Amino acid sequence: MKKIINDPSNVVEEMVTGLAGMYPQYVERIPGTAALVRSDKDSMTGKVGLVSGGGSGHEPAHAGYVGKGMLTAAVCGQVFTSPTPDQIYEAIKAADQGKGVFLIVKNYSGDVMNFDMAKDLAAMDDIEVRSIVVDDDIAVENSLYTQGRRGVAGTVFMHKILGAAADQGASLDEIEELAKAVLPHINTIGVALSAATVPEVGKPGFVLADDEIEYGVGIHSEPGYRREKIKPSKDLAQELLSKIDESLKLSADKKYAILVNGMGATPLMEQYIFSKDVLDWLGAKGIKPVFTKAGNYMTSIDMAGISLTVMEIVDDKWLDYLNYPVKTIAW
Amino acid sequence: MKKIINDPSNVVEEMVTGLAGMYPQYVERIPGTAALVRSDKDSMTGKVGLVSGGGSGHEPAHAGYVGKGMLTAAVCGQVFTSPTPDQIYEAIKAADQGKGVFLIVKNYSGDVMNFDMAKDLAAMDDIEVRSIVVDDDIAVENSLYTQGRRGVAGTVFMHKILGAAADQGASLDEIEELAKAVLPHINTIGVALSAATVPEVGKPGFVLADDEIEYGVGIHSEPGYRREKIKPSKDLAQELLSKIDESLKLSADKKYAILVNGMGATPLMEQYIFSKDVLDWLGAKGIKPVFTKAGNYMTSIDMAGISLTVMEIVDDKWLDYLNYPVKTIAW
Amino acid sequence: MELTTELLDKWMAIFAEKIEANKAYLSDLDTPIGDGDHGNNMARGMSAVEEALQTKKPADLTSALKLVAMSLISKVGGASGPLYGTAFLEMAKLSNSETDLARLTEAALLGIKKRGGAEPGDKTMVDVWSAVVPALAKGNLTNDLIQEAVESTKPMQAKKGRASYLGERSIGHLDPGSVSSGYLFTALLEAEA
Amino acid sequence: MELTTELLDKWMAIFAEKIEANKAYLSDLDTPIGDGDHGNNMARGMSAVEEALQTKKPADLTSALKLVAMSLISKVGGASGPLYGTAFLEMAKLSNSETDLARLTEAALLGIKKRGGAEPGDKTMVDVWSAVVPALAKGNLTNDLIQEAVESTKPMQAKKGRASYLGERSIGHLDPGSVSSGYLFTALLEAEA
Ligand SMILES: Nc1ncnc2c1ncn2[C@@H]1O[C@H](COP(=O)(O)OP(=O)(O)O)[C@@H](O)[C@H]1O
Ligand SMILES: Nc1ncnc2c1ncn2[C@@H]1O[C@H](COP(=O)(O)OP(=O)(O)O)[C@@H](O)[C@H]1O
Ligand SMILES: [Mg+2]
Ligand SMILES: [Mg+2]
Ligand SMILES: [Mg+2]
Ligand SMILES: [Mg+2]
Repeated sequence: MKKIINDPSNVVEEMVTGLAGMYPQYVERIPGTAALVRSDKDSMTGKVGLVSGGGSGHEPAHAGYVGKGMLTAAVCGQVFTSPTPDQIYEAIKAADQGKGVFLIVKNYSGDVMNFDMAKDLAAMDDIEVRSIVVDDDIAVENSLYTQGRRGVAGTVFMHKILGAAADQGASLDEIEELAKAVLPHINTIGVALSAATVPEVGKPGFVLADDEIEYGVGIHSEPGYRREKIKPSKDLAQELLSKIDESLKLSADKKYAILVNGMGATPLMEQYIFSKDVLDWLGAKGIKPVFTKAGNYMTSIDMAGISLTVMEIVDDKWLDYLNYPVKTIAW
Repeated sequence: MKKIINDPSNVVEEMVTGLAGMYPQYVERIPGTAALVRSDKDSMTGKVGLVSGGGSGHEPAHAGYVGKGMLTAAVCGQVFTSPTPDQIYEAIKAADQGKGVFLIVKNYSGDVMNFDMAKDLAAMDDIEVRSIVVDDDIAVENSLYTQGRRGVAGTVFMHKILGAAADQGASLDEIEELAKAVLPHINTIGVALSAATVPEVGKPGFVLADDEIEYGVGIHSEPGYRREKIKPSKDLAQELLSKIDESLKLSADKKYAILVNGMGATPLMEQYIFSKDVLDWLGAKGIKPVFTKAGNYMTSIDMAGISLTVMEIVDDKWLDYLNYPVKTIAW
Repeated sequence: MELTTELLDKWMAIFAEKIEANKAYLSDLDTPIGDGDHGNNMARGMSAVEEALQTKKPADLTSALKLVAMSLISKVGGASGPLYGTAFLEMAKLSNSETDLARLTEAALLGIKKRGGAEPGDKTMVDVWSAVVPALAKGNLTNDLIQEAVESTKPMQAKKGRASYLGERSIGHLDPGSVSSGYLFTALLEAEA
Repeated sequence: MELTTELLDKWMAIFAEKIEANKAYLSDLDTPIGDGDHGNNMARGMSAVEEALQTKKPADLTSALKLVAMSLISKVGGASGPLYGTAFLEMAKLSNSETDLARLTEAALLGIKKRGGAEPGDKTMVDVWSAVVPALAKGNLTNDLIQEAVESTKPMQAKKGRASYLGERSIGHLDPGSVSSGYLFTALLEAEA
């Protein structure tokens, strides 16, 4: 493991300090926690608070999305480990402006339970808290008999849309309704060229041969659904899009937003080439997405790979929310 | 080589198509070229045009900085190869609004000569063109007897400052004067954990052992000044900062802007940890930078490593320029 | 059998020892079907529990249970933190009116099931807890029974937690949370002895 | 000796052949002291030159030289593109009034020096050009002289171009641009023969 770090067991603490030190105009650390809240307190007044977070290692998620028009606070757990309820609870308190707080949680048992417990703690303070559990990763079969789909890069669209609505004064009820409406229309699926190395573990979560890739890998290097020889970008796009097509039934009559997401070690050059292949595939179906974005938005430390998120824009308001201006580090 | 590409000899063409396809609100391709110009033509009216570019592989540079408040156009050469004068010339013509065009060139013999030739071509059209050659990489000894220092990540500060000035209506003379004033105050130096792999070459420019790093490597994997065992982030920060200190004579009485730049495969987690160490080192000297930023701004394809840019803010106006709002993909 | 602060202290001390001694083993179990951190998570939590009990010296059983719960909740993270935390929090809540271990662990198990939504057979710590709790009530809890419950998770296919992503590939591995829960109850037997 | 469109056509055809045949070798030379692309750069450029000459069939020497220049300028990129391009552009400019090869290459060399700022001894193509040009004037250009000039770059320390970043480590390697310039002039000798 070759990393620019000091102590593998202290990476989150140092990272949060560095982040807060570099971007004081956007975020400030909540004392005694690894949670960050907006510096621009005026932008919070009278608004529903939006809190997200999860294990660290997904930078710029989630702290990079804290700021006017997007998240109110973000909680950084240990690497690939859910933050604890006390930390989430502090973020909820910091985000609350008397209008209630909405939690955006990715669907991992740890995250779901820790955020739930934080909700219980906040309830004792009479802070009204609601939440959505994002499960956009269609690589995992959705089933009542498993943990269900994982929450991955599509979560960032949720942050953006709810953030814009909250900034425009939506109530907690409205935010919850919006979140529920949007959720089933976000689909993500990814492919890995290499796995992430958690600093404390010191070696990658799995090893792929020099010419191998794995489809459907999660953002913690969870195993995917198929391993095979590396293919041209076009074929990768085709594979991921056809999975999404099965699920969303892509159609030229509908509007879509696209997020091409780098996993941490994948250069923008590759992301843009892959983007072209995605746009070409969609174009051949007569689809011209109304919103597009490519970059590192929900990473997996130093994993090489890419994920593709497609969201159907059922209501034009959602597009306005995606385009609504924000002041964040990373959107 | 494991990359998400199709044809190694066609990466630039496909990348430019993908980029323009994903970000039509910011950039549009100049027909027949691999150059991109602002989509927002209104923002160009009556202003000096700013054109930059160079070999591809440094994404988001340079096209990611095209937009209101920053560059007017950017030219994408082949990977790590200067663009040709005809392409630069087209970008100059697209950028020209009758107020002249200013070129921001990184100090590589190829870039300098090709941009110079483009200047000659533009002169025949009576377009007034001036330029600055950025040479911020202090890893290379500055000398009259060599090509001199290379242009690296500090170039992005030049884009930002001149872009803000141009947007505020500065004349070509004023831009040139500003560029010359700023240049000597930008210092950059980097460290590599691994070299970049040019798709057409198929193997990394050099190979470092699993526990080796190299100081002073350029953004095309040019050799650096010392190879040694990997050190804690703190020590890397100390090494790079002391080199910059020798050159800039850092002092608590002065104001500084800081850019921590990831080389392409280095996760933000590491960049933020390194940032903390940089801020700590400066803090111990009584220096609190007035502008700070960390992320992938001037990359070297899939190189792992980091560079540190320190710019002395001699005139408070420069800080205003750095903070001036822009509409770009990547600033 | 009745839970007292003395018994709880002893219980937690022995549990902490077992976790510390088997930290690497627990993380290894979590590697093929999880993310390889269960041992570290539990060790971090139990050393916090021990420190809290020793420095704060809670006056009564309820505060002691609450302290254990809060230490686990704030230090373990992941899935096991809120589950173990909930278990002790439920015991704390009930301990005002009830100190019988069978009743307390019943409440704990209910809490775990509610928090995580797992049922017996889902290859989680619930498999161990739901074998142990009735045995405690009947007064016939033995090491063998605990061991059997732990081993029973091996052939199961996971339906909850990280291991459920693996589908059939989760079969043939012990569930790490069941193994740590096994330690919890053997520690109880040793503390009682 | 006089440059005619016929001679230029022949010269360029032979030069293009040599470049194509030695593409990998030129890139290999560019690897230890450069970025390993000189062969590819030149091959891309010369195949564009050949295509342009064959499809556009320029009517006079000046247009032919200009076409060669513009093809190199727009296809080679890097450092060698503008240098070779400038060389032919300078010849084109002068060719209105002058067709003597010695005078034309003199102008080309001046252009190269002005464009790149290199002097003899800097380990660049200027070393070959500045040995060849006076020999052309004196009418005593030979393959040996060209070869000697190319070889002379080996012990030099680079002062210009990418190789100059290496400082002393550039010593002991042939300069790739000098080798390709060597091909240019041996191609000229063959075309004249
Ligand atoms: N929904 C659930 N209900 C009950 N137990 C669960 C559930 N999810 C996970 N577990 C238990 O937690 C254990 C894993 O804990 P740990 O590795 O510490 O957390 P994480 O999976 O977040 O890394 C599993 O072995 C299982 O026994
Ligand atoms: N300033 C200069 N003046 C003259 N020749 C130069 C100069 N810089 C580079 N060269 C020549 O160009 C050659 C390298 O060309 P090439 O590899 O195609 O370009 P790049 O260095 O941009 O990759 C060198 O071997 C040298 O002969
Ligand atoms: Mg975990
Ligand atoms: Mg080159
Ligand atoms: Mg685990
Ligand atoms: Mg070269």
